[in-house]
Amino acid sequence: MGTKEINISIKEIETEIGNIKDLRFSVGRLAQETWDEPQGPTPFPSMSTLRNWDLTLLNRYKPFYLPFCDLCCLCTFGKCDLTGDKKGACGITMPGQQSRIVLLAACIGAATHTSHARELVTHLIEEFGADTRLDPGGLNIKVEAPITRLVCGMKPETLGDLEMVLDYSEQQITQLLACTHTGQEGNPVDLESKVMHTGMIDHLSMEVADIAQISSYDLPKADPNAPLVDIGFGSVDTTRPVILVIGHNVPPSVEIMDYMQDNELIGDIEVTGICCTGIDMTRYSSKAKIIGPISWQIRYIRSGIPDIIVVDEQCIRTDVLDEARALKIPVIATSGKNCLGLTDRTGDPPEEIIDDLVSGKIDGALIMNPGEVGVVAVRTAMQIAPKRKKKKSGIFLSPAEALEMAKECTQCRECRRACPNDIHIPDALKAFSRGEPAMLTGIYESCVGCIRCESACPQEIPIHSLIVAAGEDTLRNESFKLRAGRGAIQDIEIRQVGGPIVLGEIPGIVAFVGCANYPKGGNELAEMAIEFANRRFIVCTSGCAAMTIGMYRDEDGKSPYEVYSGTFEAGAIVNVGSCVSNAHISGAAVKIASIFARRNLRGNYAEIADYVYNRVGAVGVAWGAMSQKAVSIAAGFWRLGIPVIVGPHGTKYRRMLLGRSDHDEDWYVDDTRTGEKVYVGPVPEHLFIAVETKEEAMVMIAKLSMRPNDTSRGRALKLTHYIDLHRRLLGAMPTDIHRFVRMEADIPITMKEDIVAILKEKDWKETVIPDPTLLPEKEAFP
Amino acid sequence: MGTKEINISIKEIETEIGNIKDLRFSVGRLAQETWDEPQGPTPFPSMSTLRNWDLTLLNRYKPFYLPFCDLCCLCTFGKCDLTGDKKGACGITMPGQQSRIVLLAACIGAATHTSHARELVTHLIEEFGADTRLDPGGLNIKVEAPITRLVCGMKPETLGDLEMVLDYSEQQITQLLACTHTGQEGNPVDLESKVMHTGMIDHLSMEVADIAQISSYDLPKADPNAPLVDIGFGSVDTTRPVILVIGHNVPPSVEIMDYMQDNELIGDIEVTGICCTGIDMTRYSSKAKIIGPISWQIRYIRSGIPDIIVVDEQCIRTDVLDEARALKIPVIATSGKNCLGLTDRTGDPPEEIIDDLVSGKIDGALIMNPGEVGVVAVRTAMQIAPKRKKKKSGIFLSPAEALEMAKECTQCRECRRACPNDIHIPDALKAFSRGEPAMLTGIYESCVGCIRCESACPQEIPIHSLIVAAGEDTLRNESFKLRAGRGAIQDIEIRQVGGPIVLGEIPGIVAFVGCANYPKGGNELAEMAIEFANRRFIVCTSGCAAMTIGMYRDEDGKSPYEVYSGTFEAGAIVNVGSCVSNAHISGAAVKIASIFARRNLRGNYAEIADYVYNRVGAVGVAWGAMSQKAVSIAAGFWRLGIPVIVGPHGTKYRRMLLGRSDHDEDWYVDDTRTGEKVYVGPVPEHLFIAVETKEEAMVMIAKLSMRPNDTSRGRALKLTHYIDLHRRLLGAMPTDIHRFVRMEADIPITMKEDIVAILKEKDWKETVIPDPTLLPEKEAFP
Amino acid sequence: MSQEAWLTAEVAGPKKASLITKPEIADAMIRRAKRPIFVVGSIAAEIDLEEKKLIDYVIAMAKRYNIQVVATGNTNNEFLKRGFTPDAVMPAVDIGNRLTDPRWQGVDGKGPHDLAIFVGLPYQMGWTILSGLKNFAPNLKTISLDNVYQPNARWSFSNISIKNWIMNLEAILVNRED
Amino acid sequence: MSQEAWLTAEVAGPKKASLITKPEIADAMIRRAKRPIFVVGSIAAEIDLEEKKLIDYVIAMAKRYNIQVVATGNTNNEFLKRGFTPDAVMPAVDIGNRLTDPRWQGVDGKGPHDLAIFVGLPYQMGWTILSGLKNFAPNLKTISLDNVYQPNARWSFSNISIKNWIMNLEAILVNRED
Ligand code: SF4
Ligand code: SF4
Ligand code: SF4
Ligand code: SF4
Ligand code: SF4
Ligand code: SF4
Ligand code: SF4
Ligand code: SF4
Repeated sequence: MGTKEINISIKEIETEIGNIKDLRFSVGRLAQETWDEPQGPTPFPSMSTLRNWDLTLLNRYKPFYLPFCDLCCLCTFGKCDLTGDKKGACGITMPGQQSRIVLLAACIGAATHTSHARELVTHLIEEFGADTRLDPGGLNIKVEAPITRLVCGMKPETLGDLEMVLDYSEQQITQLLACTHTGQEGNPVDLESKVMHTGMIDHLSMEVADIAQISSYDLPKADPNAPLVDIGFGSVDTTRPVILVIGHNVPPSVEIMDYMQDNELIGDIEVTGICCTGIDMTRYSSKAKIIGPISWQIRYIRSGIPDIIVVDEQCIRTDVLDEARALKIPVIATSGKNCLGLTDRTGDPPEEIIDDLVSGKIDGALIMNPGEVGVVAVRTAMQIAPKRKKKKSGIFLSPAEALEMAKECTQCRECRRACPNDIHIPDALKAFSRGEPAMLTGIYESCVGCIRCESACPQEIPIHSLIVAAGEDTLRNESFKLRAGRGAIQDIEIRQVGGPIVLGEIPGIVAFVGCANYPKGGNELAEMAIEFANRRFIVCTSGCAAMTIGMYRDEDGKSPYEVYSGTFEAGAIVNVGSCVSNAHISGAAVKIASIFARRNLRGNYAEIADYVYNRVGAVGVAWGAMSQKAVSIAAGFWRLGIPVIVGPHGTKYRRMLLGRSDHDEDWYVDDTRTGEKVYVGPVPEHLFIAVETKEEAMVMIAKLSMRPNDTSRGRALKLTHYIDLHRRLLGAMPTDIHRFVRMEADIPITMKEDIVAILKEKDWKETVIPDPTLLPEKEAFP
Repeated sequence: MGTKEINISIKEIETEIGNIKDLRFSVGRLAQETWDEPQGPTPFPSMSTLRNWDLTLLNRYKPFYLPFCDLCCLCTFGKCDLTGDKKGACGITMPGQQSRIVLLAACIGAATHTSHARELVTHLIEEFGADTRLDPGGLNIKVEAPITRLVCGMKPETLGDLEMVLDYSEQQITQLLACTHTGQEGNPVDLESKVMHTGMIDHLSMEVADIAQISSYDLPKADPNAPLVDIGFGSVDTTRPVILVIGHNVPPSVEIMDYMQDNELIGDIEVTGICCTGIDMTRYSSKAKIIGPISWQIRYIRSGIPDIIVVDEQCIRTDVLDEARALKIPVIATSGKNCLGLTDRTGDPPEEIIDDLVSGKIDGALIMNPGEVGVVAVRTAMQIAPKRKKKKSGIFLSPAEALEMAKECTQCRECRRACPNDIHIPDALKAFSRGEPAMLTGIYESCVGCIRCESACPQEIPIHSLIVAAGEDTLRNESFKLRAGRGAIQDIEIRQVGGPIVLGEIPGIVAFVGCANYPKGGNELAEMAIEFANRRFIVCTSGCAAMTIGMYRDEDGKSPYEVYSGTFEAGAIVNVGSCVSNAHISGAAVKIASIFARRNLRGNYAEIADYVYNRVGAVGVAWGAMSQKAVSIAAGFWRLGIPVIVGPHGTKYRRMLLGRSDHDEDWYVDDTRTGEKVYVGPVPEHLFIAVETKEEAMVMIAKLSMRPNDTSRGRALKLTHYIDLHRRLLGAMPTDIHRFVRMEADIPITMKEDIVAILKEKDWKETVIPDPTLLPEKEAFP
Repeated sequence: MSQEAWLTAEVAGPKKASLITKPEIADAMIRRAKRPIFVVGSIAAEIDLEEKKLIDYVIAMAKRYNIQVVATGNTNNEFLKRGFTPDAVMPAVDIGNRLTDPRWQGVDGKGPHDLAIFVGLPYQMGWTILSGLKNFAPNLKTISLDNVYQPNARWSFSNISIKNWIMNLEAILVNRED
Repeated sequence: MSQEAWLTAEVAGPKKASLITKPEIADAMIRRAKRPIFVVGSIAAEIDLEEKKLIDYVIAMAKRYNIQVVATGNTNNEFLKRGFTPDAVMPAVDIGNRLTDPRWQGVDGKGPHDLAIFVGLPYQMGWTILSGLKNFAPNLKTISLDNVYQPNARWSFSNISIKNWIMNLEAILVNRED
């Protein structure tokens, strides 16, 4: 559909409510139905509409709860001790409570993306008009908004259409959040179903946000050859005035760049970004530079290089103002969602604000008009940079200073006990103060920059600054290339890979997404991405993960984006963009069902999810997942039947969704050809699992890419990867091969002998390859 | 405005986008502007629009944080230790974290009311049509929706109009919730401002919910003489089939009663309710009966009296299904928000569901169509009741059984250590097993029925059942009268009391609202209500508090509602209705500004709040506040400048908003007559305070009812109450009288001598009575 | 003796009260304080300690050690009944709030308090207010003299019996007589 | 020795591991167990205990006590390098999940395990999985043999030094030799 602003004025009209005179009205949204696909069974589903589908999944993947606290403290009946089979004062049990917390986190995540989308769409409509056509991929994309079509049963054509989608998202989030109130839903499985609904809404809102900004700002439109842009601390020319933007909502940054463009300042000023605003800036202009993911905030601010910091929303350290103040860097807050306690200067004459910032009269200002931010940020940076020159030269602790500080350490270990990664700081400091910096330098790689160690140190040693000083060479050398976020996947790409994927001949789609809470540094992530690209998986990435993958150099000094294709094809590494671009990854899975397999998309969620679950070997990996958004993003994948692997910190997400490969009865599907129930093995074995090491993750990715629909050729290929990785990384053949071999033809030829032996030992019996579905009521759908 | 469903069909029309042919469309919402009040400055405010007003309040009432945990566990960077000046991995500080948790709780609360309102309005529109006129008070009410007018700047006329309000609420809640995400707002004061915004939204949605149901179901329309209805366990005729409904959303209960009506079953079946659905049922039909507030759930279910339990949403124990199952009572869940894990039977033939329930084939069913619930609940109850007769006779533990169980007690004290009220259960059981039941009987009164004691008991003694057995006589005697919730306050009532209130001559409006987490039983609440009614305050009440006040008997055996007037006037006890009816209390304060003082209401929040704050001596008391809804309700009062007192459990709400009476500089207002700043004393001294005992609460109510605008006569009257209560309950004259006496005429004549002596000692100086405002920018408003 | 909260679920976190394992500890803290203050809640007058009430010990200590007393809730009444006039009558959260303000000059206006002794508040109210002080009054020492463990105080008894409690309170009084 | 979580903030709640104050405690538990199982994480092969690695102690114990071994993460590799074949290779959460299932017949299919000995998992992963077991595997006993306090195990060392740790591990091995 499309919408039009129409103003109508009628002298007299006959209507069913009578005769109306002198009627004037404006029709904000006039539906022009241009979509002939028949409406599916579940447009705009309520939170119980898809419950049966969720319960089907949850029956296979039962939550394994890992309570992160014995208590509940959500209301003032509490705290309540929920250990074992105790109940809270409201009657809730420990499983209920854990699922409720997951739901709460997912609601926060989905609200964050939805609210971001709302702020963005409202701004873009103000700026470009509600009629602005959505165009995420030019002629290459017909299915412009697969998730929206799937969930809402509508086909958005203009920015204005997106408002309706957001109305729906907001309504659903409000309902879902209500379920977390004391004395509402307490059934763990129903709560998990609501988590999945929240995830679906999250992907919907992400899609809205990204197609809105792609269309309005002309970001790369499904472009496999989006430009290579600079990433890394070392890519910044520190002699110029430097603007740092942090966050996720790009309009203020766009205005900064537009102001520079209009005033011919491009090239005179460095615009640098951290987190997704960084990514989205480089989609807007390849002149912008990315510093790194979330964990680079402290090290970059403390370097003193930025002359002004502009924050919008999400993933911004809440102490950014304190850190900036210490170095006299002014801060501009730009969103009502993150005011930092600053005085609202929106609408004040820019000159006045700039004077106040440059003179140091104020630490910062809240300016909620992006255009004004553009002027103020650029001009303040230009005025302030010369004054701050001196500060910039002394950006790191000198070796002598560092040594002196390290000597203050009493080896009390409070820092290590505060470090999320249990990093051996005291040992490193001891070695450092003995003149052996190597260990401290090594820590630079695995430190996530949270500065909890500093908070904990009774000696008030600026530990993180010491680490960064020890890692200074590494940091200064951080200069890489990242392929700017391409946005959606083209219909033609889908058409080309659809067959091979569904038949299993492209072994899988693996998406590395999410935050940078890495257990041992980001290289592990890059290594995994490379491994699977080499294995001719389609590797997708976004957000902090996309940055991290870029911050890696091979022997030739090249970053993965310089080596691998950006086309959605086997062996590629495809950066879709920022966090909200994740919707293009789920969208690609959905489009396979629709474009390649010609299933009806419209309002037809369960059938499509069933299709994706049984046929599309996609796996999400959120190696450094940390946030509530990560929860809702993951949940959106789960509901589509796409499993998600998280790093070791992921057990703190309160529960896993694990299959039981040893329960044969769990792994039957309906064969739509015969109507029979067929055992297909544990594919995919888990829906949500935290793994311990990179090696385990790689084996798990290979394993979870198997699907019931794999052809024998496809399955043999997937098994090859699985067995090969298992042997190489875990040192032995896996012991569960028999569960994945359905017929002899599934056996990889090169391993035939070994496997046949195993199958014998395990009493393996041949079965058939069905046309799989988990939807017994499938026939009820059109 | 009003809205009309209009279907228009036009052959050809000229519009600005060209010539359109054969246009057919339906206009769902056609604005008919019928309100000539000029639009104020802040219709549909965003979360930063009213920030300045919030900061003004928060500058007087700075948060005093009472962390309920040293940790934050909101994301998987954590847990983070935030004690002292430590920061979390995201940079957040302890104050930021506490405010963030308050915001999260408020969001849950507001989402709950909003989602309830949405479900209700959607249902009512389906049933009665979007054109249904809003009519909360017939001819007696012109300002039909004061909060909606104030906040949104619109005048809703039909059910359909309310959808727009809810769209706004949902959008705001989504934005607010997003602020709680890791790495968003971390400034404590900004977070508190967002809490207030959430509270405002909450009142808006509550108003929507209540005026929708009043209008559609013809609940009492601002009726001071709403009928007296039955409340209490003892009022149920247990020989009849008994239906129990629990929750807040009344449509399923309405359908139950309609079905009974249609089938001439009224009088044959008892329909009983717990929590707000109970209240709202009695507003619909005075034949329905209320059992009691939230804490009566376990005792009533365990009595075995209900033959079927119907739950809708909110304040429902999550173990209701387990408790019911133990007594073979079937349960019907009716809301997607609380499915209890039951199979969805919506749309199945009622006969089949009834058979399954009656035969015990299923424990319960999820039926999301209220009409179907009506049929199934009534007919199941009728069929099952005769079968369950026997069970009902043995409803309580016999003295012998109880004794035997009590003897199992090993005095380990785990029960007491689990009891939120630290009740001396082991001592009582020891006495009981020695044949002295008095102490255990005494506990019946103060037990909030949470059964945490039972969960904790290693001997698995059904402690709560023992307490109820010991209190059996009390329970059986619980039969009182409650005045059915009247809904809104009439314009004429406002007109009559407006002057006396604003001048201080009616000493105050005190609203007893909220849940039943009482520290020492409900009688304290009733006693307070009576005390202030006797002192000719206007006492308002709602929800669980309204029930509790009704469950009290004076010497003549009468409940307060039988003794005191239901008119909004001095000396009355006014039950407005259920929790959502709270909006009528804030609405009354707003209407005083608009109807009595003729201030413009429309989109004019800050001016009206400033008016209420400085002139309307209203105080909220949530003696048993426990839920997240209580947070958002309180926050809505705060933003209007109405202080809220909570019971001792209230310190668990993470922070207080306390004034500093000793900081003279905090208590200046602008005098709009002279433009001067005038010291007015600490009135009201606190915005949110937990007090320890009933006595302290009463003194605090009297104190917080003072306002800068009080005339001398009004102030003298208020001081009389304050001093009198202080002397009686705390044993001495208060020591801060000098802060409340502005001129000699303020001194109560009867206490003149004492007070003058005090004033002398304190170096008191006379000041003036200003026309007070906290809005320096006031002149900017129209 | 252990550092377990009296109400099982009221676990505080990493920062927990040290145990008053013998009366000398409390005694020494009070002795060392320059401007101690007693915060006395409503339960002080309810608790029987053999022939006395808790509040009687409070009065004896306040007199002997010359400690200023704030009566919260309606405790003032009980003090007055016993012929003792507290220095201030204030809601518990109000005194808590003021104690976090380093500029506040105390109930007598003569300077900030350096030690707050809590006794007789409802458990969770004491817990939460002490939490406020633990986090936001770095220069204030706090003791709980209730017979239950208050994790958020700087020093607290563990969950001890009434008998043991009386012994301790008596000892603190006796110590002082030396 | 105290019951403080190794990572300061990882406070569990009221239900906390008892301390293994002497090797005999661990020894006795293992001795009493009918079907013990070792869950060995990736860090076991990283930690130096003087001339040995932690994993070497695990292997010695597993052999001497006849305990089945599950290798999580990529620990299998390290076992194999040392000529020891674990009984199962499984993600840590997978074995955790199965241990909560009273019908699960163990890695060898011969019946439910009654004791799980955790060692060498990343701290928070061990913490959370042990939390799952604490709450949902009432019939399973758990021990952590890491040198840090794991509050969610049934039994755990407190935060002890490497030296002390070695002493304890050696003692457990020696005890068994009797
Ligand atoms: S759930 Fe979190 S905030 Fe609540 S008590 Fe546990 S650790 Fe503390
Ligand atoms: S929500 Fe339930 S379990 Fe949590 S604190 Fe409240 S009553 Fe206790
Ligand atoms: S800043 Fe780095 S070293 Fe310090 S606690 Fe955080 S991750 Fe550990
Ligand atoms: S906390 Fe500070 S003093 Fe203690 S070991 Fe770490 S760096 Fe050293
Ligand atoms: S939200 Fe912040 S303080 Fe809370 S756990 Fe995450 S990083 Fe730590
Ligand atoms: S049921 Fe009553 S006695 Fe038992 S813990 Fe709850 S309030 Fe205390
Ligand atoms: S928990 Fe049970 S056994 Fe222990 S004191 Fe209470 S009633 Fe007695
Ligand atoms: S007053 Fe509280 S407990 Fe009662 S129905 Fe309302 S929200 Fe629920």
